[in-house]
Amino acid sequence: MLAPSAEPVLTIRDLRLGFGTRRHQTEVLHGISLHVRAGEKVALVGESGSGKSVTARLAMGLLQESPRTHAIGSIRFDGIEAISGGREIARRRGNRVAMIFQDPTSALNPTFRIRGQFRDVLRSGDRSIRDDEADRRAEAALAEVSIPDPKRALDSYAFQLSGGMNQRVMIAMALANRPALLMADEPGTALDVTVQAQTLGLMHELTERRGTAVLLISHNLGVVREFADRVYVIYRGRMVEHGTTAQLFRDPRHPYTRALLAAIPKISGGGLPDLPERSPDFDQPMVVHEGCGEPAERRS
Amino acid sequence: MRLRARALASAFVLASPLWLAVPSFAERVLRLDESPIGEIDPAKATDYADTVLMSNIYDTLVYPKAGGPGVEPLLATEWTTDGNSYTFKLKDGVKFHSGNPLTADDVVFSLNRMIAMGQGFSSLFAGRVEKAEAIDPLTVKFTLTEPYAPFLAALVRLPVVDAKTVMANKADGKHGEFGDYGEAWMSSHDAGSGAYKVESQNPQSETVMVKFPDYFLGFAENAPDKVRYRYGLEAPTVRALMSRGEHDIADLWLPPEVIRSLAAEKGIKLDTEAGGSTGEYIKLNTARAPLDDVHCRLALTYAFDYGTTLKILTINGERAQGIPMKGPLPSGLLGYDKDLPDYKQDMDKAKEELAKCKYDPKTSPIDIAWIAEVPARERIALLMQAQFSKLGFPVKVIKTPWALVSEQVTKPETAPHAVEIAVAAVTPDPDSLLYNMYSSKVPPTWMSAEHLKDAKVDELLEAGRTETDQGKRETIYKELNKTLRDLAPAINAYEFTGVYVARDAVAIPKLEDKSKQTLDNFNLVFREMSITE
Amino acid sequence: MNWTSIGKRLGAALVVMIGISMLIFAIARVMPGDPARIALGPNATAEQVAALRAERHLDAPLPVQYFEFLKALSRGDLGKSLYTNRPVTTDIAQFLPATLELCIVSAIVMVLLGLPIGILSAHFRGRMPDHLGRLVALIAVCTPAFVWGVILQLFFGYFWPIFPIEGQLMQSTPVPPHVTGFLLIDTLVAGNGAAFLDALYHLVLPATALAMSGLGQCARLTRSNMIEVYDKPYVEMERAYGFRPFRIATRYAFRPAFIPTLTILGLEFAAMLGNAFLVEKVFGWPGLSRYGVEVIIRKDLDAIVGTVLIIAAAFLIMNILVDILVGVVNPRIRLAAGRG
Amino acid sequence: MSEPGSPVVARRGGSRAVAAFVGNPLSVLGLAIVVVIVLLAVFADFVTPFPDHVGPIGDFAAMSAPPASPYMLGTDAMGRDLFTRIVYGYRLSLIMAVVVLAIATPVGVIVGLVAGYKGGWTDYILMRITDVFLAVPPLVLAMAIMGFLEPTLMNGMLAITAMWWPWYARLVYNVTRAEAQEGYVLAAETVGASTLHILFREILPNCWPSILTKMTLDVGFVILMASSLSFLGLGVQPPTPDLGSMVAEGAKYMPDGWWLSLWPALAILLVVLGFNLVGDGLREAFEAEN
Repeated sequence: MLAPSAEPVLTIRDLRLGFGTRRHQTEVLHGISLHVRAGEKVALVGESGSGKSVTARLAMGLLQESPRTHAIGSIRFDGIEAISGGREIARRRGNRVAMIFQDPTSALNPTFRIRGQFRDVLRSGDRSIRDDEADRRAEAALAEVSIPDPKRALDSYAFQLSGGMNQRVMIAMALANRPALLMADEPGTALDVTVQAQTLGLMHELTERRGTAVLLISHNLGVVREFADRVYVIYRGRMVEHGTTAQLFRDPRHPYTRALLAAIPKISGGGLPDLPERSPDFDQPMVVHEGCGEPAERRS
Repeated sequence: MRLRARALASAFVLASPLWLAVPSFAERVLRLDESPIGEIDPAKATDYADTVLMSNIYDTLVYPKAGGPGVEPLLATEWTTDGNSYTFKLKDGVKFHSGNPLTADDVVFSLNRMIAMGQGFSSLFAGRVEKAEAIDPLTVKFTLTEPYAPFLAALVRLPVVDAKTVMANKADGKHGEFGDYGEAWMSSHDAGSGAYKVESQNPQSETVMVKFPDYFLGFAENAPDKVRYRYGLEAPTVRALMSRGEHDIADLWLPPEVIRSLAAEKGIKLDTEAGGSTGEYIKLNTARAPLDDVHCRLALTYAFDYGTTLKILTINGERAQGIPMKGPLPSGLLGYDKDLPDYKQDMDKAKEELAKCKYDPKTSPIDIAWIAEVPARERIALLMQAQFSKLGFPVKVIKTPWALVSEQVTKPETAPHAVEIAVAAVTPDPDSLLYNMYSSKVPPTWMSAEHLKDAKVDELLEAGRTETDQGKRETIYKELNKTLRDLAPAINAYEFTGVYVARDAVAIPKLEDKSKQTLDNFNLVFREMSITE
Repeated sequence: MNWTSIGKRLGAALVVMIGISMLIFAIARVMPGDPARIALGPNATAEQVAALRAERHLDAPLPVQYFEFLKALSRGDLGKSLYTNRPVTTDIAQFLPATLELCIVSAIVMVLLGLPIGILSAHFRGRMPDHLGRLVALIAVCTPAFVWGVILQLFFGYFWPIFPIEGQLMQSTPVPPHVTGFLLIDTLVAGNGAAFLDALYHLVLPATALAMSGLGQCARLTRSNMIEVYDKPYVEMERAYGFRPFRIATRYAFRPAFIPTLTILGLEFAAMLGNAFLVEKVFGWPGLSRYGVEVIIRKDLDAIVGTVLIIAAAFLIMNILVDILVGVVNPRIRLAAGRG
Repeated sequence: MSEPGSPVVARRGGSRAVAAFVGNPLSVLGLAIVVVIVLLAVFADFVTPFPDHVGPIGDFAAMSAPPASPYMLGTDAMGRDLFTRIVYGYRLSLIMAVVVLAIATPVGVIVGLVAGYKGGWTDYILMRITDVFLAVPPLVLAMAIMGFLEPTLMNGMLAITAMWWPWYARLVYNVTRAEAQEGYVLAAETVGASTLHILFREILPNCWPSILTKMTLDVGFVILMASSLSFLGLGVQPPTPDLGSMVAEGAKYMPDGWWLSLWPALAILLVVLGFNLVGDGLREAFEAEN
């Protein structure tokens, strides 16, 4: 675990998000805050629909373009403010921040070979990169994720490769530009359990080696426990508990977290946990574990 | 509107892309149009466009006489007849476009070809000419099966083709040693001796002709070097091309409104072709109830609104596309009787005649066909519908394409009760008009949509054919004219007087000099025209 | 798409062609009126009519007539047109290129304008350019081709006369020697750049009028397919990896959206062959469609049968070409075929 | 329109569809256009200023008069009020569309149902026949048929119907093929329901939304097709007012008589647009319902 004193790469403060027209909005995030420090691995845990994926996408500036989303609060990433999206955050996508998806096969364009997509990924890091240089780097990146025949993989379409291979390709793409932060949105949930475990291991190893910070979004506490240094628990658009992985698993304090933990299936992975019914207890105020406060606001 | 159109026309010149500003070299091009299609094979030619093509690409022994009825020499220098046979002396030194000299053998070949192919105007000769023979290279003799006065006039419909060229281009066909008589080849090439030769032929869009410099009669000083005869242009297209100065002579079928607005533009003039040989007839089916009763027919002739019809055809104070008729014979043919009264609408007389008719109008529906190709006639058809309905007839108007009308009218059962058809004398002789329309001997065609069977009419028609004395013939045709007026097999609506819209820069002597004007359709002689810029 | 499946498609097309020939032949023969009489013209005698009836087997029962027709067809003989007095095949050979040229240029206009409108609409979904694009597309779809022809002529031929309103070339432009019959190609072969531009200039209004309905349909389809694709995970991935929105719109989202669009574009091209009838009439275009109208009005049997068969064949060939093209564009089909 | 908070309304069937339809201003605009045109057509005798101009002749003193009082849209070459004739043209167009669809839809539906459900040779033969009709551009087929028949209203409708039913056959065929494998159909088969029952009671109801949407759109497209035919001179005969022939006739007087063809042309655009907007709205509404 890195020293908690390292600078945060991502700081979200009091983020609120409404969907809908200007007059008729439904609020889905009710003022959440979180931060990820350089090289740190943070997990954001919650049921589907709790707002965890939306938070990650907002942080990357992916949702703000739509006239039907209205975000307020603050999202600071890599020294810029990204709450209203825009060019600055867009420029950082793919190189300063990257994302890994639930189903790698459907996240790759079925009508283009991997090669072309990989070139464009590399181009988001270096606009002037030549094709042969890009291909060389792509091959190296694929070799790094233990793909046996990188040239052949580059010349394949996603539907010609296995899910595990595609996941490796995704990881290679995600890390190709050496991002400061990697968003992993339920990585590999669509794959079978052993492949999922393998690729998670691979991701862990590579990010560790490069000091890449990770924000892991998951409903799977087993995975979180293996992977993360620190955990946020989110419930219906509100943070309910925040602590180090050790603190949280040893001493879950919020009723919702306790319910989640109680529902962990005995074998790691394996589908959705059997979650409890909604309970008024879950609306209790947020619990923050010792030494886990949000960093002080700093004008820069 | 007019002002704006002109301003816009000049705007067009400015807006016209540079690459189109091709400098025009000294070539004089004459551009005119007609409805499709343009047939250049003399054995198939029948229509308006075809006639113009024939007059310019080919030559005939005789040509319709300028300034009056009858014919004048063209390829023939002189002729003799004994009533039963005709002998022609040919002009020496006439050359075909191929360079071959034109001889009596070519004349014989042309006649045989036309009769053998059995299309076009072959009916003018088939069965009437017993034989044609070349007496010597410049003398040709026709022997008829019986005395036939209109034969000489019919020769304006026998273009002479170059036998050697045709035979050199024959394909396999049903005419024995003559193969297909060059039918396939002749649909896109010419074998003529006329002042212009065909450069390219597309029957649906245009025939391009160029001057034949060796033509035996020579050319006007500024005669066109090239002629583009285009087919099937829509009225607004012609109108736009004319006002942009991109067209020289418009076809005859523009609606009066369009002619009127064109006439008001600068650099555009109107010329009337009043050859007096085309009648616009509302042909009444005399073999079908209720019009098999002469009184019902007479009722319709009185109910017809002649005044409004002429008003519809009027272009301006001095020009109209029609003039009143006094009987079935138009004004330019032998037998026309200027002393007969004009037709006039008279509803009282119409009702009087209707009372004498054995049919009850209420239960006697009347079908009026309107030939789709001529839009101006819609108005007249609709006008008739309105007037005849006033007499109590249930009236239906059906827009029918010409091809279908020409087929329907051949049977009394299917022929409409009334259909407006323009019939032109195809030769400068009244026989070519009236015999085909009213003789009960002729198999039914579109010309005889009336299906008239009348002994007295038949008798007069035969007399007119066999009589060779012009004075006696005139008396016969005058009587025939009067008889037909009383029998009312058709409403003689008006005499067609075509109005050409032309650019000022183009002089058309045959139209502009009354003494040179000849039979309708034979006036567009390109070599006599001049284009001055 | 491999040879076997192309062969299968051709086989099916042949079955359909035979069906069409039977259908059109039957319709043509049951119509009222005597084709021989119409053929020979008003001045023919009864004997001539009877002779022609015998020559063309018009008195034989329908199946025999059909058999004779097929026999002639196998020799490449479609009979004789009464309208032009020439063999129907000669007419088709002369008039078809002008129609195909018009349709192909229209198809290009349709794609070049329809796709961008659809892409822009989808890209700006729910915003002003989208509303505008949808409205334009809808109006384009709802207006018959002849109305476009008349309106374009009125506005750009008369009120603001910047385009020619009829024909294929200016009268002063020399017609290039006949090589392919396609003026755009023949002018280039003749090395006459000015004539090429003139031919292109004359195509502007008719091709636009003809393209409109397909253009609208193309824009609508592209839009809806693009919107569907925009919701796919791979587009989100591409955005998350910083691909330029323009590049996503024109490349990554476009290609998958274009595959279903392409299938329909084939149909739209076929519809153009039909609508060409209207446009050629308005613009005096000397093509097969105008010929078709004339022969239909004149009940010119052989010519009608020939024209309809050729247009149906063009339609079927077009559809097969589109299938092949879809196979080329869609790697799934291409690779599957390669393996099979 | 249903209020979000009123459960009574919300529970009633189709309310979500109604809300989706009414919520789209374009659909409402389309409906307004359609309603106005239908009302005009139905009450043509009362709303047109010169109802007798529907006949052969009008005012010979005002032939081809430009738009001005009392002829607000101008007159045609026979001196007839264009507005009057356009309204009667609408009446004719709507009658044609309704009759064509009333024949084409059942024919197509039955062919599609039978072919889709029976399969085998029935399927093959019926669908190849359908293909034959679909393989000729619709306008060309209708023209060819019209060319052989007398140009009357009845024949015009016949020609258009002949080329219209295959589209319904195709549509219903595809739905039937999918539905025939569904559990409820198999269930009905096992309890021994008759084929007729299965076709019309079990499968057909599932096709209705698509059929209805298509029919609405097609009212516009039948009018478009009919006007195209009459533009080519293969439609209804004068003096019956017909929008397509009005454009064709008027086009002969361009550009001086621009009103002669421009108004009828816009009239066609308006009616087709109206039915298209309603059809699109219906489709979205049915989608919202599911």
